[in-house]
Amino acid sequence: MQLNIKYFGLIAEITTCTEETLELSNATIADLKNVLIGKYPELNTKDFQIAQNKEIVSNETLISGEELALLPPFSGG
Amino acid sequence: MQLNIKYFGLIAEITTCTEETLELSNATIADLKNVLIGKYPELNTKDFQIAQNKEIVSNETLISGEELALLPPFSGG
Amino acid sequence: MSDKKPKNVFIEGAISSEFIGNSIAKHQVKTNIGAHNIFLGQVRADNIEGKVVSAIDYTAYQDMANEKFHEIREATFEKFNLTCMHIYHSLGQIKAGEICLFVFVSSPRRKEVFKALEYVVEEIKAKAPVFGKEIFEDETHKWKVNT
Amino acid sequence: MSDKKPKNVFIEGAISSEFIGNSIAKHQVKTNIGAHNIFLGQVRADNIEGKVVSAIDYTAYQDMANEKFHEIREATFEKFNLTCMHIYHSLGQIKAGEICLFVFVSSPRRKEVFKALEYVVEEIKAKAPVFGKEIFEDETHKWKVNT
Repeated sequence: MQLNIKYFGLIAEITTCTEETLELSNATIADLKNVLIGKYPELNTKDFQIAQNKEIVSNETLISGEELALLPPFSGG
Repeated sequence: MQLNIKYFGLIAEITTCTEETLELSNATIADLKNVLIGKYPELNTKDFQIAQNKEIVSNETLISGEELALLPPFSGG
Repeated sequence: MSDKKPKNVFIEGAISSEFIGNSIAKHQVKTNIGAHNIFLGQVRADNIEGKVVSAIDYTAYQDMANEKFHEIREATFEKFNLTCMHIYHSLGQIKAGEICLFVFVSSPRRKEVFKALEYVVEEIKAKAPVFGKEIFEDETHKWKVNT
Repeated sequence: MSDKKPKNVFIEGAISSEFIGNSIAKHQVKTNIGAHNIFLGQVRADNIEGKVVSAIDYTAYQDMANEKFHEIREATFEKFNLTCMHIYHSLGQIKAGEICLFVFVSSPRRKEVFKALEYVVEEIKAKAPVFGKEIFEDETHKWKVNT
């Protein structure tokens, strides 16, 4: 399954892109994190949350293949 | 002693003036109230506070002869 | 940043949105401010026993009120970490929909402004000798009481 | 008076004092309003380890943020008796002293606006995926974290 992943703020600085696609099947959010930390080891030292379909999800959540995003700590306002 | 008394809002409607002078000696605020209610009986049915020198005072306070004011309930803002 | 002499808080007539906008603009040079909080009191066209309020006519015991506003300012600066504070109150006839009270507090941090603003507004309502006469469309009136 | 579709809360660049003044003016036809409460977030020239912040560059996950702003709006109208509510957030580079967040709530009664405004601002800080990059005078930067 092809995943579309968005990166923001500090996370986008580490990945050096704001969006990319990855191939991953029958995976959970935890699996995705492992793949991404493998690709971008610096992520391991950073705080971030993952949103799927614009909702924050936890490690156990199954990936449904729709919009995913890595979000560093919020600092609006 | 000559007292200078100011009236505001609803109270000034009852007294039909905004300021007047009264002669009263060795008196407390309670004495002043009695004199004023004698002069303007309708005051007896109304809520008001008295300020002396721009501070709210109670019935027992001795009148020092300076600025006195009858204040109906506040409704600023 | 508190000053020691009572200022005149009263403005003749309604407080305009331009006045409020200008007041906000003046704070942009104060780059230690992170949060502003503004309260505006607006005259309501209340329906009271079948009659609609068209305006409130404000009068005040101005000398005492300015002293009370000053005491409120001083107490607020004591209690909260504020950079600045402004209070303006209208006198005279203010139509329904117009603004009659403008309270503006600013601080480096947002937590302070929320607490400070509510404190100031409640103190004004309770302690400032200001009197509002609600004028109805038929030109009768009723003296307002704060609740 | 809540609407069902997410609006776009974002504005490119700083929020001007004229924009805020105009927004206030538009409410003068709503004569059931008695109290407005406005929160403004202003960029601080913080000194961080000897370097001074000259601007914050805001980016956001806009689609998610607009959904979150919408959810916050709906929840606020559920909890408090408000007549209306407006939220605007800046994107892009906002200089120290400029305004980057404008939250505006109005109600017949003052007690409601104080509680509602603080609720909305805290919810925005906690739930809106907006990211501020503090730019120093030497053009280095640091990612901001809300506290």
